Amino acid sequence: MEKDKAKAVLEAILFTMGDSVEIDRLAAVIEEDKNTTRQLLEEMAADYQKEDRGIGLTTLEDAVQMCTKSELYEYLIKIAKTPKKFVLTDTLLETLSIIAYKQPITRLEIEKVRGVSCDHAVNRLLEFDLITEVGRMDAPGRPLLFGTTEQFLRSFGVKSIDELPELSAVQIEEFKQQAESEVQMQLDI
Amino acid sequence: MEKDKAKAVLEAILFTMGDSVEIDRLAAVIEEDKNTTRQLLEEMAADYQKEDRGIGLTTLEDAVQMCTKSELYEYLIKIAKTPKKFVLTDTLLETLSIIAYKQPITRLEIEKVRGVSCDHAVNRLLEFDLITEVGRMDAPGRPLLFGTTEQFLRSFGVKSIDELPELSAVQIEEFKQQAESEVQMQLDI
Amino acid sequence: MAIPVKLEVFEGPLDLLLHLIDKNKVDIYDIPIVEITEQYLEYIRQMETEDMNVMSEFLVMAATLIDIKCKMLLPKEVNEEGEEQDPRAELVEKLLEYKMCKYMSYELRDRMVDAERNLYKRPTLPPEVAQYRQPVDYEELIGDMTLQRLHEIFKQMMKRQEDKIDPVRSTFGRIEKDEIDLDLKTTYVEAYVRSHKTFSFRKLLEKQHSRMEVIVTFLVVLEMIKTGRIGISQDDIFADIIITANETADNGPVQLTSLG
Repeated sequence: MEKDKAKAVLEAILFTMGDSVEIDRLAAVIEEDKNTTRQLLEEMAADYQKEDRGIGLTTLEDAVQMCTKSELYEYLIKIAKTPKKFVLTDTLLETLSIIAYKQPITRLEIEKVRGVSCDHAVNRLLEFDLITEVGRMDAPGRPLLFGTTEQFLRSFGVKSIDELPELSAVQIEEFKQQAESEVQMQLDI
Repeated sequence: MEKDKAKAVLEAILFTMGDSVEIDRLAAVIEEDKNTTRQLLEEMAADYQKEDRGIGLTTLEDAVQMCTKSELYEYLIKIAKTPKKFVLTDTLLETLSIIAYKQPITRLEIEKVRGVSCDHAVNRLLEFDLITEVGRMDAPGRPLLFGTTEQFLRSFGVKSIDELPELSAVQIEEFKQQAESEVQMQLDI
Repeated sequence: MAIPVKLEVFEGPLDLLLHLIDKNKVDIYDIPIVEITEQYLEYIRQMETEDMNVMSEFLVMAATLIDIKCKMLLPKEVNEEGEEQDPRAELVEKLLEYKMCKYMSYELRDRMVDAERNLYKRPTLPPEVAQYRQPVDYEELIGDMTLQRLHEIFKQMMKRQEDKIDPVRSTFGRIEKDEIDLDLKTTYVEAYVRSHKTFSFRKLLEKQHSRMEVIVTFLVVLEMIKTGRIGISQDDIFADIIITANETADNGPVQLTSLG
């Protein structure tokens, strides 16, 4: 294989694999012998030494791996610490309210109320530690049940979930009647 | 930060993270403003164009991600596992393109264009993380609005939703004129 | 889902319609509505689907096509600017929009094939970085959200769920077919013709109590015209239609078998 092309292929493979790759396997892909491959890798490693490069190659026995230059390590920590904005979107709030008032509840039940899949929202709320897995439902597939956490109680200033205001049966009946009268109005027009 | 150093840091971060990183966060780490950071990334992208490089940068709205060059794909699949593909049926693709072009959009509006109900398709697209809820419409019943995700941009090689492939203005105009001259009707597309 | 294999070819009524327009090599802007409607109806007749949701979507379009077909037969409506309105305009617009969306979906598919050739890398964060969990700033996260507002949100959601149930239709039981006896109606109209000789069509219809009765009466009148039992005349478009008994015609019973 033409030299520049071979280097490009090696770089792409080492990048996408992330792990160490045996030089034999690399040689097979670029259709060169092991020595030539080794030489190409050495040339690449020399290129990576340049000031403006952030990656490098580590050779381990008969394998090679792409990695970050160790002197740049502090910046990796820095990026991990750059604050992400935490926001409770409408979707998250709606999902949270369903879990709070209907706990313990499965994903499927949440989806029934909202009418859309809720995986993303549930994962975010788990990440925020506002909800947690509280067990599994005794039903086919044993789906996970979710409930609110102590952090949720703390954040909303409640001592126990028993203190959550309830939707009474009366209120639900009221909703039904409201819905009916609204439709009736539309029919009358 | 010194320019070469900044580039090295950016390369190291993008390599390590693997995922897309918001330009804002990158700018914070190298302590430069967003424009300078964007410019540095562009210079890096130009360097990656060289024959002997195997990686490149993809822009996804206001974030950037490192990836392999597409022309090297056939060599890479000899050794790397191809990512799990999702199968997009015609229904899913049609629904997705309506959402992409008309976002934010409600289910009802999607159904109007396709003439068929879209619940199943919307749920599948949500599962594939190609679309997401973006809010609720300020209309009776407050219906959910949907829009595309970063995964959508990545999967379809679109840099930003402003850059979606378009029916050229000329083509649309041609369509319209044909129509109007033939049946003398006003089309409002 | 009980979608038959045959149906999978089409993504819905618009898709089927575009296919027919394409197959007939006709212009989308000048649809020969009679032929296309016939072909469309023929197709949905062959659809053996139990799924009422799928079927109803196709039936709605069938009704639209028939509606357009009827309008094409009537004098053209004129809009405020005095221009003639093509009854097909709305459908053409819908078809065009759908066609564009289909075109875009092909365009997207091509792009997906290209984009799949870019490979990415999973994160390889050093353990210290990977384990770092940014503390959630609950002050910022919760903001001015209160339990009361969370409760409001929940209430709204429950209300929306109730709204979704159509209080009228959800109480429907079986819908009983309102049978109108064709023979009885025939006897009735015959008697009416005999006793009135010359009368207004509108008057006859006004005596009917339901839409179904009006339709059956209309069918009986049509059949009587066909057999020559009655004649009709109309002075002007939209004027009342006058029905006159034809005394010379054979007085045998009206055959309605052909009405199906």
